[in-house]
Order: sequence, then C-alpha cells, then structure tokens
Amino acid sequence: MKTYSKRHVLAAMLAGTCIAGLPALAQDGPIKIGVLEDQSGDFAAATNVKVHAIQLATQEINDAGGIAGRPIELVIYDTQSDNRRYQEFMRRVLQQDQVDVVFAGFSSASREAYRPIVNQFDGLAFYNNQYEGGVCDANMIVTGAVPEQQFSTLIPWMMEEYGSNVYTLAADYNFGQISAEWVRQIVEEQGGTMVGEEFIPLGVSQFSQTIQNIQESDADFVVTLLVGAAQASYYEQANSANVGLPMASSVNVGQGYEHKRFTPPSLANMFVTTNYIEEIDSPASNDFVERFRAMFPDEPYINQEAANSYIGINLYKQLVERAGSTDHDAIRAVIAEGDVCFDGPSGNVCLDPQSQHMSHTIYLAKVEEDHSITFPTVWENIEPYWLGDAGCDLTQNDPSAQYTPSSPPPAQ
Amino acid sequence: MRTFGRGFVLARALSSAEQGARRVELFPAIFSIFYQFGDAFAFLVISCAGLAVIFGMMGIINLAHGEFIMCGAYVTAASARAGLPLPLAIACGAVAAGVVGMALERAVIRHLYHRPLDSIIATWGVSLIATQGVLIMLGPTMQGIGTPLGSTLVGERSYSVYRIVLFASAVGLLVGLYVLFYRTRFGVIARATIQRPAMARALGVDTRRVYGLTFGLGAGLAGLAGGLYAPTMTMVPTMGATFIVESFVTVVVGGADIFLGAAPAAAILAVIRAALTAWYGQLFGQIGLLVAVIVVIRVMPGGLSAFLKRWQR
Amino acid sequence: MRRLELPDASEAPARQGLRLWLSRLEGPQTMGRGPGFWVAAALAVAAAAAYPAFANDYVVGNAAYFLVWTFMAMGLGVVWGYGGALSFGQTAFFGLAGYTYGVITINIGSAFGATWLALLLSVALGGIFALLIGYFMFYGRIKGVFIGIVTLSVTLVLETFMAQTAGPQWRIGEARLNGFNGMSGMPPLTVPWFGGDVLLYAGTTLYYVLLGMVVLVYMGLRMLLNAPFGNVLVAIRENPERAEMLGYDIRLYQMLAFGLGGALAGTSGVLYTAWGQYITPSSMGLTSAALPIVWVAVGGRRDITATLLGCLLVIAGFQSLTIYGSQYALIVMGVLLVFTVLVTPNGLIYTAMDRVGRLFGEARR
Amino acid sequence: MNPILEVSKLNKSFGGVTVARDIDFVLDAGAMHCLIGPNGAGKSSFFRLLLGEHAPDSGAIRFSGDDITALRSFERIRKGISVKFQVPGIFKALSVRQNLEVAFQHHLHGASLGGTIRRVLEFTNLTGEAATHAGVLSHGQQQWLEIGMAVGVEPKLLLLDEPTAGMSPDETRKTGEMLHELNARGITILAVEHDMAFVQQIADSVTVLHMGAIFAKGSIDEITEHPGVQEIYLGAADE
Repeated sequence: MKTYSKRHVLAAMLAGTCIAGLPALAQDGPIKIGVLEDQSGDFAAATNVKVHAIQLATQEINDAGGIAGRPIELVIYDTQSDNRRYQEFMRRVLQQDQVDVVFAGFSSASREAYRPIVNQFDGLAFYNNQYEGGVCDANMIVTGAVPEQQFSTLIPWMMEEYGSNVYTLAADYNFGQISAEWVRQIVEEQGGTMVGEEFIPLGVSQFSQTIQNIQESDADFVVTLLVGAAQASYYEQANSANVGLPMASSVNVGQGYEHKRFTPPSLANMFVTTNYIEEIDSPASNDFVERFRAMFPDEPYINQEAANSYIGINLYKQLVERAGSTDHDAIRAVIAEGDVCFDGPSGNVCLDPQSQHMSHTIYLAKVEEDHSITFPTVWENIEPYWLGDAGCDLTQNDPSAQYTPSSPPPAQ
Repeated sequence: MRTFGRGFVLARALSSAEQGARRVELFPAIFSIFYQFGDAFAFLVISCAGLAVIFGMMGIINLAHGEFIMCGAYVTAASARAGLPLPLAIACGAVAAGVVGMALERAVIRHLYHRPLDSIIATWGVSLIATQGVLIMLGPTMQGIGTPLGSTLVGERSYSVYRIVLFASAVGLLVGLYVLFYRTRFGVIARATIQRPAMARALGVDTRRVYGLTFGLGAGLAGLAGGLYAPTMTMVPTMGATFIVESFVTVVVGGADIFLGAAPAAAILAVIRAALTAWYGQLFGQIGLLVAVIVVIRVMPGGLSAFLKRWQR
Repeated sequence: MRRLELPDASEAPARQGLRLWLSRLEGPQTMGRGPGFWVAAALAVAAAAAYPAFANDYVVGNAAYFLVWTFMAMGLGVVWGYGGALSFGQTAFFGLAGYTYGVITINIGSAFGATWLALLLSVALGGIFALLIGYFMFYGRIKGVFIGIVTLSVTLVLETFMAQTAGPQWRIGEARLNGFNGMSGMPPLTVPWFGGDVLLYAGTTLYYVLLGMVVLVYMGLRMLLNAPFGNVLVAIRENPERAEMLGYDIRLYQMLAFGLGGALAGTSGVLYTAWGQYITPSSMGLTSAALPIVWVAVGGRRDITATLLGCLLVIAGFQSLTIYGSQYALIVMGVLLVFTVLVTPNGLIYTAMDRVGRLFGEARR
Repeated sequence: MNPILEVSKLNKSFGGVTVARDIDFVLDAGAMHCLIGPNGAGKSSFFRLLLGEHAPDSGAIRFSGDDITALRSFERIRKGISVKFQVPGIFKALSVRQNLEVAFQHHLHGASLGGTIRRVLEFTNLTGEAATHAGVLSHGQQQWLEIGMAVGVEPKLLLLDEPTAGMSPDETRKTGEMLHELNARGITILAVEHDMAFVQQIADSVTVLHMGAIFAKGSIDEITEHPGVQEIYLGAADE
C-alpha cells in the first residue's frame, strides 16, 4: 500500500492554509486584527454580537480613513466554544496571519488557553468580557468589567435596599467561586450576614433542592452568579416555586439578555450591574444602537460585550495613532501615560496603566415584572482598582499571571 | 468560612439556629423529601424513556438523543407561542420528534442495525448537524414559554405545581409504555421482532416497518421529554446535552428491559442523587450519580434488569 | 464471504531476540508487508522529515500539533479495534497525565531534562490508572457497552471534580490546579543542550521530536500486535470464551491492553499540555471523549496504520473546515461522519488501503 | 487404571432448574467415554461445570489427583484439559494457521511451534488450507480445525461436545478415526454425542445422564439393552 498518501493529504490541507496569508511586510499596508470568537457552540448566543460590534467599528473607522491612514483588515475565525480551537487559531493569527492585535475570547477558560501562546509570541490581545478579574499580563488589555466594579456597587446598594442577609448561588468554577469570594468580603465589610452559599457544577439544570435550601434560609436577597444555558433554567424553576426574593447578579442580562429570552416574570426583581446594555437611554447609547441596527438589523440584542468590543477597536485606533506604530512597546508606552480614554456608547472610559483594565460607568439595571429595564441608579467612573492595590504594576514588570483575592500577587 | 471551592451547602449550617426554633411538622417534612426524590426520578425517567427504547431495545447508541429532546422542546415552545394549549403543544413536540426520528431511521439508522457501534459516529454526526443547523436557522436562543400552574404551599414552603405534574407524567409514561409493550399487538410484535428478527420475519412480520416505528417511538418519547421540560428550561440549540449523560447512565444501569431495568434504575439513582444533593450539595449529587453508576455496573454486570431477572428465577 | 488466499510464509527458522521482534514488524494483524510497503513507508517518513524545509513555522508547528493526538488514537485502536473493548474514557488518562506533567514540572522545573522525566512519570501514571480501571472492569466481568459507560463515567467524574478546583487550597506544591479555567505555567518539553536548554515550543524541533516518537510508537505497536500478545488480543475480540478455553487468562490480556491504551492516551495528554502549556478539565468532558472514537472509527479501527492516518486526516480536515467553512463547518463535519459510516463501514482509510492493496496485491494481511 | 477425572457429589441448579444432581463420575486415564442422554439431560451443563464456566453449588472435581473445583477456566485448561465446543469455536477472521498459532503459542515457541502446526495441519487434513480464512472452511473442516486446536498441545483430557454434529457420514467416519488415533497417543477422551452409530464406533463405555443425574453406566451393549434408557429416549422423542 501507499503510506505516503498520508503526507499527500496533509500537505494538501496545509498547502491550502498557506495561501491564506502572507506576512504583512509593508508598514503602510492594512492593519490586521485577528478576531477569535465563539460563533457556534454553547456560547454563541452572547458572542456573535461581539463579532458584529467589531465589524461595525471597523467599517466606521475604515470609512473615516482608517487608523493613521491605514485600513483595518479583520481575520475572523470561529472558535466553536472550544478551548482547543483558541489554541490552534491563536497560533495561526499570530504566526501565519501575522496580525497586529487579537480580539479574543468569551469564557475565562478560553482566555487562559490562549494566553500562554500570546505570551510566547509576545502578541497583544484584547479580552472584551466581564470576568472574575485578576489578569496581570502586559500582553493583555481587558475592556470588560471586573468584580470590584460590579460588586462594590451592587452589594451595598442591595443590602441597603433589601436587608443584610445574603444567599449566594454561584457556578462552581473560577468565575463563580471568585465572584462569590468578592460578595462574601463585601457583605462582611458592610456588616451583613451570609446565610447561605451554594456552588452549582456547570451543566446542572435541575434546581429543586437548591430552591428549597434558599426558601429555608432567611435570605433577604439572592446573589445569582449562574453561568451557561443549563444553569439559567434556575430562574424559571425558582419563579414557578414562588421563591419571590430579589436577585442580584453581575453576569445576567448584560451578557445573555435573559430578560429577553425568558417569559416574564421569571426574572422580575433582578438587579444587575453592567457597563452597558442596549436599553441605556443616553444620546451616545441610542446613537450606537441605531448605527448597530442599521448594519445588523436582525441583531437579537446588543450586550455589554458588544459595547466593550466596539470600544476596544476604538481604543486600539487611538493607541496606534498616538504611538505612531503598531509596535507593542510603543503602544504600552502610550498606555503608561495614563490618559487613554474614549467617549463611547457607555460613557467615558479610560485604560488603567497598572493593570491594563478599563474604568467604567456602572449602570444598575432592574428587571421589572414585564421584563422591561429601569435604571435605579448609575455610578460614574468606577476604577478597576484591585489589581493595582494588590501590587500588579505592568509599567514596572510583567508577571503574566492571574491573581485572586485569596491568592494575591507575592509581596514586593 | 471554609466553603470556598467546595460544593457544600451552607444554608443549613448557617441558619441552623433559626431552624431549631421552628416547629418541624411531619407531613411537610415528608412531602419535601418525596418532592425532591420525585423531581429527580421524573427527570431521569422522562429523559431516558426514549433512549431506553432506542438503545435498550434496539441496541442503537443514539448520541442524537439530546437533539430529539431539543426538537421536541422547540416545537412545543413554538406551538405554545402560536396559541395552542400546553398539553397539545407538548403532543405536537413529541409527534414532530417522532416523525423526524422515523425519517432519520429510514435514511441512516436502517443501515446500521448490524453494526451498532458505528451508530455512535453516525448519530454524533446527526447531532452536530442538528445543533448547528438550528443555530443557523433559528438563531442562538429561542424565547421560552414560562412554567404554568404556579406554586402551592405545603407547610411553610412553596413548591412548583408543574414539577409535581412532571412526576405524575413520569409515572403515567411508565404505565403507558407498559400497556403499549405488553398489552397491544404492536408491542408484542415489536418485542418479538427485536428479540428474534428472523423468526418474526418468518411469521410474516414486516420487520423493517417495526424497526422504523420503534425508532420513531423512541424519538417521539425524547420529543415528549423536551416538550415536558420546555417550560422549565432555557431554550438553546445545545439544550439536549443537559439530558444525555443522565439518560445513558440510567438506561445502561437499568439494562435492556425498560420496566425491570430503567424504572428501578431511575428510582435508585434518584434516591442517591437527591440524598447527596440535599446533604452535600450539587457537586456531590453530580459526582455521586456517576460513581453510583460505576459501582452498580461492577456489582451487577449486565445491568439491573439482568440482575433482577436472575433473582426472579 | 469471499475466499482469501493468504500468503503462507512457511515456517521460518527459529529467530531470536531482536531479529524475532523485527520480523514481527509485518504479520497477520497489520496491513502492509513486503518491500513495496516499506519503501512507501520510508518515503512517507522521508517526506515528512523534509517537509519543514518547504513550509513556514506555523504550518510545521500546526502539523506537530496534529501529531500530538495520534498516540491517543493508536491507543484506542489497540483497546477497541484489536481488543474489542470500546472505551469512551481515554480522555481520563489523557487528562490525568496532562495534569501530572503540569504538577511535576511546575514543582521541579525544567532543568537537566526534567521535563522528560515528568513525561515518563505522567505516562506511567496514566498507564497505572488505566490498569486499575481495567482491573476493576475486566476482573469484574464487565463487558460490551458497559465498558463504554464505566469509562465515560470515570472521565466525567474527573472533569466535574477538576472543574471546581479553582480555590487556592487546591494546589500540589507550587502548582495550582485552577479549576475550570485550567492549569497553565508549566514549561514546554526541553532538551538539555550545550549552551542552554532547547525549548520545544510548537515549531520545527518539536515537530521532529514528535515525528520520531510517532514512528517509534507505530513500529513498536506493529511488533507487539504481531507478537503472541496481539494474536491473543484479536482472538479474545473474536471469541472470548474460546480464547479462555485455550488456556488464556483473557482478563489479564484485556487489562494489559487497556493499560497500554491508557499510557498512550497519557502520552498525548502530556504532549498536549507541554505543547500549549495549558490543560483544562474540559479536555476530559463529553465532547473531548467522543473525539478519539470518531478519529479511530473514521480511519478504521481494525488496523493500526489506518488508525494513525485516519486520526491525522480527521483532525486536519476538521481544522480546515473550521477555518474555511465558517459556521457551516460543524454541519459539513456531521455530514462527513454520517457519509463515512454509511459508505465505508470499515473506515475511510482502511477501505482505501484495502483497495490500493488489492490493486498492488501487497497489502494483504 | 488410575482415574484422571473424579467428580463427587456435584450439584448445581439455576433458580428452580436443577442441572446437576449428586453426580459421581470417575473417568480412567486412557479411556474413550461417551455421555449420552436426551435433550436437557444436563450434558452441556456438566461440561460447563467441568470447564469452570459455572461454579457448582456443592461437590468437588479432581483432575489428575488435584482439586480443581475452585480454579478458573483458563487455569484448568493449563492443567491439561482441552475442549471442542459444539458450535465451532474457531476465530473466523483469522487464517487456519493463525488459529493454530493462537491455540499453541501459550505453550510453544519458535521451531517447536512451527513443527506442531505442521503436524496438526497434516493430522486434520488441512495442510492445503493453512492460509485460508477459517470462516470460509466447510463445516466439517471447521470442526477438524477446532479438534486440531484442542489437541495440538497434547492435553491429558479432551472434552468433545457433539463432535460430529452436522457432518456428512464420510466426515463422521474420518472424525472417528482421528479420535482413535488421538486416544492411541494417550489422550483420554470424554464426548457428548447423539449419533449412536458414532458412539459405537468410538466409545468403550457410556454414561447416560437424565434430569441432571446419572441414570445408567456401562458398556455400549449394556446401555443399548437397558430398558430404562430406551424409555427415557422414547419419552423424550414423544415430546
């Protein structure tokens, strides 16, 4: 038999991939941006819109003459909600397509999967998701909101409004556990009591026992940090069992637009801190929604990740124009100046040089009985302070690590 | 607090002081235990019934089981939105999944009866097509239809009435299947065909048709599961994945016979899961279920039904 | 059934030691024999070795990534195709070995070739764990589809457990397990060299190392499968009762085969972890567990060559589809799988090899 | 003569069905013995008990003086018992030669393995079929191949379950000759057989099983004359 058929097949496949991209040599060629997002699989509901936001920002910038005269060219891959695809394609965009910057990742696991590769090739990646916080890595720029921004606002407000007995229901993985840790700390600082804390493995969809536990506790409100389609079944089940407690969350509505997908009133009385959702009624936001829908009329919902991705592209434009090149050191030097800000759909945001995270205007969104949204309050200009306070300073050194309150950076 | 990172339920420990003060009545306490068990039992029985027919009886390892459930749930939700009353909408979901199942049997499964392991690959392929196809055509999510019937108060706790209905449905489903397989002509022919195909052919049975109908029935039951759970769950193309591990585990632990196998298996697993979840939290409920499966198979190779049959003799 | 005239290599003179084992490179349990086959195989390896000269770094590194998975596929080929036990949980040993590599290297570092020591220890641990599970199953008379469910349960238990180890208390020495987000920070494989270690990042060097490992493991498996061990394994698959009545402890053989499969899955696990400096619980989940079965089934499980080539074909093919197929990629994959099963029941590569072999009359077993 | 197989007080039942009832059975080394009895008499179950596929409820089995009651099947085989099943238990996907290799490689290696295979091929008239897939052999050839697999390593005791089932008269006669040749080489033979003509050709003594118990024992002539034996066979025929 002919064993070399193996190489034939392989060579044919790979030869095909070679044609796709030649190294961008010319300094005045297009600026290439790699986009790795989950357009299929479990996370597609929340992430398709991110790709669209990036396309919108790109078109607007290109129509206005590009970044420093150079057009943006997007290199988009579908990562299928699969960590391995992130590893494969992060190598591909950095090595083969030689992009200048990558916009990548929804789940924290996907970010951690690609981060070693970004570090290996000294690339630059934007992570445009709210997450559990703590990534101190000079190769990463994070535009999403982090726990100190969402919980230091949300929890005290809820305790003041509804009482100090708190029950936390969190997904049993990094995001849920770390967020729950934040909630616990803030509740204790504010003199409240944790009457219960329960962690749910990912993929669990049946909550009868959990609901009973909540009913037996004396909770004044429930902090729901549930993630994924399966766990979202909690709301319907809690509602049908008439739990009737207010809910507080950092992850719902702003990301998976559960209030649009579920039948009222299952999400009624939920309070969410988010840095953007399409219901925000400001001129900038309305303008953004209008432009978005003009380009993507069928978009189900414009969530906070869409806004952050849109902001990310515009921040990158500013960074490159001020640095005069796409060189990462030059860009970091601009960030270190500490005045990289952008007036976008969610208000004014600025990049923090120490952590390379972004300040946000935090909106408190309340889901009403009919699942419409009201905004009881707004906090302007909330800083991502924790990493810097804990000792992460990317202007000085680059540990490329992720820290949490219970495993902070080693003391200097 | 040492719970961080563990799936422990703190609720009890933390509120035990308050609890001690409460008067614990007997009936509500028993009802609560029964409700938790019934809820776990209903989920296992309803989600595995279709698989018990397709895998338990026909030996086809149907990895697209979850997608039949998704199909039933989507059709149910769409029909309910279109104004059909919920029971009718659920029936629509079951029928739709059954029809899809029969079409799939004719196109693909029919060629795989003599090599059941290959059915893993084929049905996995079908599952990929179905999940992604629905994502492309209907978008990443679909609006749910809300749980009907509200809640009822037993003692101091309120319970979802619909979940009690689900338990009743599970029991009704078992009774219905028993009648179908042991008391009707189709059932007798189907069982005969599946046990001794050559003999059935010799007796003039159109075995292909029986296989097709049986597969359709299995798919329809999966659709029914989707329909029944549609009001309580998030509607996404990948929703079937939630069911698939539990279904397979129940059917395999049960063994080939639905009534001697899957039903008692569901009961045993439901007790294990409900108890572990209540005492140690969801993580241990989940892990305990899987470990129970390993132990049960080890103790009774051939599954529960083989064990019960031997014991009966 | 067609009547096959198999070449009857009449009794060869007694061969000893190395020559005996080399003679087993071809034999009844593997396709391909005679100079034609070996010339073709040598050409294939030569082509693979020359290939980096004509491709860029990314493509070579990506090819190395494909090679990473072949060990797990070949291991499943032995367990399922030759031994007849369909394991749905090879990823359990993959994940265990991957995590072990991470824990060891993060704790002892990568100096003096320590990464290779870590590789050996991790692979051994994967193999021992597989032997334990195999002992539990085969000595407990668990058979058929029950093996699939037990192994699937094992891998899902590991996944569920690892997913919740995000807290700081879940650490082994310096290494944090880090829950669902996955463990990172372990070094790639390193080769001690004059003037500093060579780090085997995804690139040409790693490609050559992996290519060498694949060739070694492939040849080793060919010899083992044509040795008495392989004969008995196939005999057990065909008729376990009869094999026992010939005086073989079939439980022992199945357990050993399962252990070998686990060690090979562990090899892939270590290499994957070292390749991306990352390992995650989801690599032990349901989807990941189903993938090796697909590779092996599409290629052809009854022959180790078909398994190897099929694995490479499917992984490369699926990746290309994802790159060029946009959102239709998964649909095309599904269609291909259904089509493959319906049209080539023995596997795509197996059937192709059989055809080519018949054409040249030399691929006969 | 010294006994090679001694079975004492062997009992086994499945639920309500008793398949072995107080069986006491002694087989002398070098004998050619047949077990007969109507369908359901417990002949196959007796074989399975001897082979260790079923564990007896009580009683003991001794082979060559050793108690083997608690041994697993493969361990009994290694002590020198060999078996040929009623349904050919050959490996159909392997060639004739490979079948023999699998059968013998446990005991033999290298040249002695090759020599044994050649001798067995000659003995079973399969020399010309060495490379043929076992699955495509004629029924009789498959039976012979299995006998060859069973005897190649010179067992002390050969168990045969209906060795001539489905064979032509000519094949049956050849099989009988084969068994005589094996017996002459010192292999004790215990066969379950229906075909009385064949029993007459090979057996020096016969045991009749009925309802799981030993009904009668004696030379072939004594058994055929035995009125009770005729009755149980006729009774069975009436069913």
